[in-house]
Amino acid sequence: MQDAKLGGTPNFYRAFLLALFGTYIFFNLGPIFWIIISSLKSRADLFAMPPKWIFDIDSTGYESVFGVGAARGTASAYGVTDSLINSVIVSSSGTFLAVLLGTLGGYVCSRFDFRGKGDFLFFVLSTRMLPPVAVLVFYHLMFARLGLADTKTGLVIVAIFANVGLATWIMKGFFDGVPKQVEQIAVVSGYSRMYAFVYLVLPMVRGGIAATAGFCFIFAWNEFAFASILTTTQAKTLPVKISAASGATGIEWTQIMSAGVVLIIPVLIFFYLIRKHLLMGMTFGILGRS
Amino acid sequence: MAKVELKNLSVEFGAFKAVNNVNLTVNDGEFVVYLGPSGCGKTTTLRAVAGLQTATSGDILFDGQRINDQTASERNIAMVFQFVSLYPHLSIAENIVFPLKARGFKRAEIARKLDWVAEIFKLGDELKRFPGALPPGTKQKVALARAVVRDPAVLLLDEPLSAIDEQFREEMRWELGHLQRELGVTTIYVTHDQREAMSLADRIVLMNDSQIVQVDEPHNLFFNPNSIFSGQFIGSPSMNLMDLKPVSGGFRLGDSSIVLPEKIVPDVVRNSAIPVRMGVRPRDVKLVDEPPEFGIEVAVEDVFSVGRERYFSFRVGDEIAQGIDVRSTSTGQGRNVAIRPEGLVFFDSQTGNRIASKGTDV
Amino acid sequence: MTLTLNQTNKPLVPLKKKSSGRLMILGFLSPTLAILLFMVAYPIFSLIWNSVHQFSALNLNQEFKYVGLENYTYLLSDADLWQRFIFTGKFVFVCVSIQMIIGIFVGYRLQRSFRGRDLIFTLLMMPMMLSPVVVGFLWRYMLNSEWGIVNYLMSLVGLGQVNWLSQTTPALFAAAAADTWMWTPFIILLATAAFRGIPDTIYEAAEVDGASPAYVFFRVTLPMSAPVLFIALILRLIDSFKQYDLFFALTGGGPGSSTETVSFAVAKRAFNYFYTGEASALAVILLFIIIGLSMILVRHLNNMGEKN
Amino acid sequence: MTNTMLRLQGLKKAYKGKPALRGLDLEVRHNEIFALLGPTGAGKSSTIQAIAGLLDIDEGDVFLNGHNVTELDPSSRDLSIVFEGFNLLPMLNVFDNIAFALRSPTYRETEQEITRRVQHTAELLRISQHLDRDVDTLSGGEKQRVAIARALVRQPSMFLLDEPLSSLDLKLREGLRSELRQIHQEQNSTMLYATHDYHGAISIADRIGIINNGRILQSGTIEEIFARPANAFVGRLIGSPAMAFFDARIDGDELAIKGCDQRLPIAQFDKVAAHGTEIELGVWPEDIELVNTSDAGSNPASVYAVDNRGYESAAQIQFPGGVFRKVLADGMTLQQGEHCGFRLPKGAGFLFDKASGNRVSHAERGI
Repeated sequence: MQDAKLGGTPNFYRAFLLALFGTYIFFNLGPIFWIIISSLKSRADLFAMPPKWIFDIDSTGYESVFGVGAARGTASAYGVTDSLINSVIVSSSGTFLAVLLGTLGGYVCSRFDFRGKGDFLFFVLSTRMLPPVAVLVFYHLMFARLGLADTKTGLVIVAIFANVGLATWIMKGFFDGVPKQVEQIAVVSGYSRMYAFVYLVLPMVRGGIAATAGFCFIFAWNEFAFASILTTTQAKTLPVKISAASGATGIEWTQIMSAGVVLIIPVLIFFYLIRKHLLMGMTFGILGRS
Repeated sequence: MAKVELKNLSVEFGAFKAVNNVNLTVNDGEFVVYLGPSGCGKTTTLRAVAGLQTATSGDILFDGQRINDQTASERNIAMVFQFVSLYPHLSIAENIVFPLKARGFKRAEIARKLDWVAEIFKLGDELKRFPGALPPGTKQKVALARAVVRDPAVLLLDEPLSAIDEQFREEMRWELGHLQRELGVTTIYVTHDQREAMSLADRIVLMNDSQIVQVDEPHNLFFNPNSIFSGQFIGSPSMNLMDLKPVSGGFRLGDSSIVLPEKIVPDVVRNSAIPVRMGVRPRDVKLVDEPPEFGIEVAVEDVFSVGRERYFSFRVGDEIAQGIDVRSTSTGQGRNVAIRPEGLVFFDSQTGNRIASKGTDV
Repeated sequence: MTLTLNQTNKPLVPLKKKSSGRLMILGFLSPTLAILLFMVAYPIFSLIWNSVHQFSALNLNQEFKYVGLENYTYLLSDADLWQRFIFTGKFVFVCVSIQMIIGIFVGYRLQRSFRGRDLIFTLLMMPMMLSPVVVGFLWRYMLNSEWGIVNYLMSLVGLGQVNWLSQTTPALFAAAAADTWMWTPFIILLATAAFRGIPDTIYEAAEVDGASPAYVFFRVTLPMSAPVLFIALILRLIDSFKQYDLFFALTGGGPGSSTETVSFAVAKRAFNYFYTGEASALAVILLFIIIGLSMILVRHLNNMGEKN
Repeated sequence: MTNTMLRLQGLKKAYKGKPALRGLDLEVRHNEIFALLGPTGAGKSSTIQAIAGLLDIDEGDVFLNGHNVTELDPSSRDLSIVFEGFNLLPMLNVFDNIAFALRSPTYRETEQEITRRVQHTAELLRISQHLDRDVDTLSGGEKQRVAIARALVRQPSMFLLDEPLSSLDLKLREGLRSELRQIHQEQNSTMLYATHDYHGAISIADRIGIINNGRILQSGTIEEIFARPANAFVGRLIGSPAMAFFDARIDGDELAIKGCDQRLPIAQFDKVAAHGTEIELGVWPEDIELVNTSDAGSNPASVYAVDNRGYESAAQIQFPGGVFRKVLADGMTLQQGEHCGFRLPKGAGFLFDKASGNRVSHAERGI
């Protein structure tokens, strides 16, 4: 970090750079602020031109999203709760299993040099790179044949496959941060290697496991492509439910805005919890911890 | 070349006083070494002179001119850092001329200076290679070349040899000593290794707890320490220290039963009431056959060799003392040990400061 | 065999044969391998097998005719498909170049510490965390030519009204704007990591050498962060090439089919027209492009691993 | 029960094609402190890891107290290890760190026995007052003392110390080294001490093994090494200042030395195995005599640099054939650039083959 005083750059040049930087911050933060505001507007205010800054809060959007209050039992009850529950179940169980597998795989890849380790890591990393639509062409057939179509178990398997690669690489990054001497000291002192892994190394990467779980949950929670094609009614997740709102009859904007906010709130909470390990999460732990 | 003066220099990080009211003058062309244990403020002082650390109070003068407000690049200083600070993506030659290019020197000037430095540092085909492929010793040599190439007013070195293998360290020490004398640039060198300080410095600034303890030439610092800290920090193996308790007819060593004759102690110590702690270097403690004029009888506990020198150790009360003598070949009771009187120094055990020594007065 | 090692014949030490860790390696990796074989290897081989056949998912038990490379030749001769590749290429080029420039600039600005920097940095990272579907709808709402806020703000600063979603080129830039909004933070993150990876002593050495900030940026900071920035570039290329969710919500592929990416083309053939054989062939082509890009990434990661 | 505690035979190990150990043979006797001295990357750490069983070696055998333990798991080799940097488990406090091994299935003791031994060892290393502190609040010196205490408390058959002190200040290093020596006497244990620091090695070890690119060049007491350096590399590593080298060639029954007028009779070198190959003469600096330029048989030279160390001073002498360093006799002072002469002693000196570095002359030399 350059903290020491730097040679002066001309003032107007510096002001121009500051203005550019400010514009970007507005461009970045504005839209999130805008969706939260819009989700509280009535239908009329949504389409007002010029856009309204001060308006009276209107909860019709959220009522129809949860099928409560004025919208209970009526046609406009859009009822997002069951897809919300599906999303929670699929994301959390998928994350738990992906992190479990990722922790085991990450440890072995961090500690041992074995034939085929490079190929395994590439194979695991490639799961993150695969275009969902391409593999879906076959999943569509496979899931139907195996009776997994439109089932939560099917989506959980997809969630594990989609996130185990990320979890393995991030956990490998965290395990690389634990000095190898920890196990060496334990083994020379008469303990078994498994003891060292469970009782010494794992407690030292508790933060890493939490961060990995955070990332996997966010990606599983936001997943749309697989869910939209592999589910019809029973296992529909929230993102798929929202996309259905833009059906033939035009777009129900109040419902989309409210449902959209419901979708991003948990993500923002999780994101805040794991912000310290952001770099690890987004770069598969390659660029170390900062 | 420049004369560097520090006047009541202090550097504080919140409540912690890293440098506490330091006053020092480094003359033009002099090689001064800041020596002291980790965390004594020596590196912070160096960084303040370099301009990488703003001084909380006090003045830093180059040739009488106050430069506190100048940034590091305006101060015409050059610095070699502890962990090699070469640009990994530039070749050795590009690394060396980087400061010249950055300040817009002309191409011909740059080429001329590069040849001059390459010749001094005997850098042949390494010039085309990249830092990553070179051993730490050569890398620091290149860092030194980069510092010297723009003949700075002051050359600053922050423990440049501590990250290098022992073998190359001695090699680089010789190279550095020779180079500095040949170029005559004012140099300030920071280290915790007292061997480096003794072999390189015109004058050593011994620091502890953010303050200067003693400033002197290596020879004087070795033979005339001004405090217990100075006596113990300089010299390897470190000085033996024993309490002197006045008893009838002489002084008892620590809580042992050994009594030294009165005349071994100078008069100013003898009639002062303060408790005294005596220091003697292992080199001044020899084994002799018959009881010497100034000597004691002890049981030699351990005998071992350090290189070509033979060490023996014996117990005085509960403290262990050491001597160096070619004849120390076996342990055993009732051995006579002679102490060279001129080597004795006496300290006030409360303040740790020096009282007059036998030979010269403080 | 019992062993007393120390002459003071301490209690005998129980002897255990050295386990070379092979058991642990197999045990820990097998579940992951199982998932990957079932969900990656098996599907890819099946796709390749299907891509040389003519059939439809609607009536599987009927004809499953072997047609060799016919599907591929048909696809490669389809003019509209080439349009899809060109559009996707244009989209990737526009997005990645804008995002790299803004990302590096903002990353560099964020390197100098000022009050609230860490808070701003965290807030700026939020967009890439959101579901592309929500982002798509949000930008569709903001870019609406009648009541969209974007046109309103542009009119405030005197720029004309743009019909964002109903013309081809504006739709491309609308999608690029949404993608840039979502993924520039990723470049900012990696740029910051790259700049922070450079030790302070290098900056101090450059300052002591009298280099101006601009000279340090172009001669030291950028060259030294090149490896990490290259990784950021490759990751963005891969992600933007396979973009589907954002387009689904933002333009639905419209106007007409002008903003349909390659992923759209695959989805349309597989799940609208159910030409499953042909869709499998296109899927295989898309897979090989992505795996090719991933190989460049991994090879680069390995030699970066060696360096530090 | 042979008197050797550890014997390594033909150890070979390569990491991805890069050889770290190239057929290493080593013997360490009971109750001995053996120093493994060599530059960074010479294979010290690989050797220690191989002895502890933490490294799967490609070839060779490890014998502990006469038993072949090559295939034995590290947990049953009854060794303890102290590393250079990381040693203490952060989740345990000082007491539990020291008692760590005594609670393992292999070396389990009763809790009273553990408390007794931990307190005794903590007193020995003067860290009794830190027993319930957290590990990360300790200073560098204190951490290494705790690591040494943990290694001691189990009274293993052998201690392996891999550069345990090189990250500490010079003063701390000297203090801990002499304490290690005392502990070694009281515990009659066997210690293997790996270091790249010549002063560290000679001030602690009974015998020294010089290691370079994966092979032991020579092992013996410091006197044996001074008397019969097996290789030019040993000469360059040992001694402060190290051995002086002069290019030379055999001319009839005399040795011609590059850059010197003086010639030495071949007979003084006993049998000389090399003929026709490039050789160099190695002389311990203490044996070179500095004289005035006018003295008989003196070779002309000049002072390249001066290094006064307080109690003694040394000079780097430059002559047409090269450069060497020498500690000046008491009272003798030289200035940089001053002219002087030097004489090579009749008795001392060794001939080395320039290419392999191996010694080719067989003259003995007592100190």
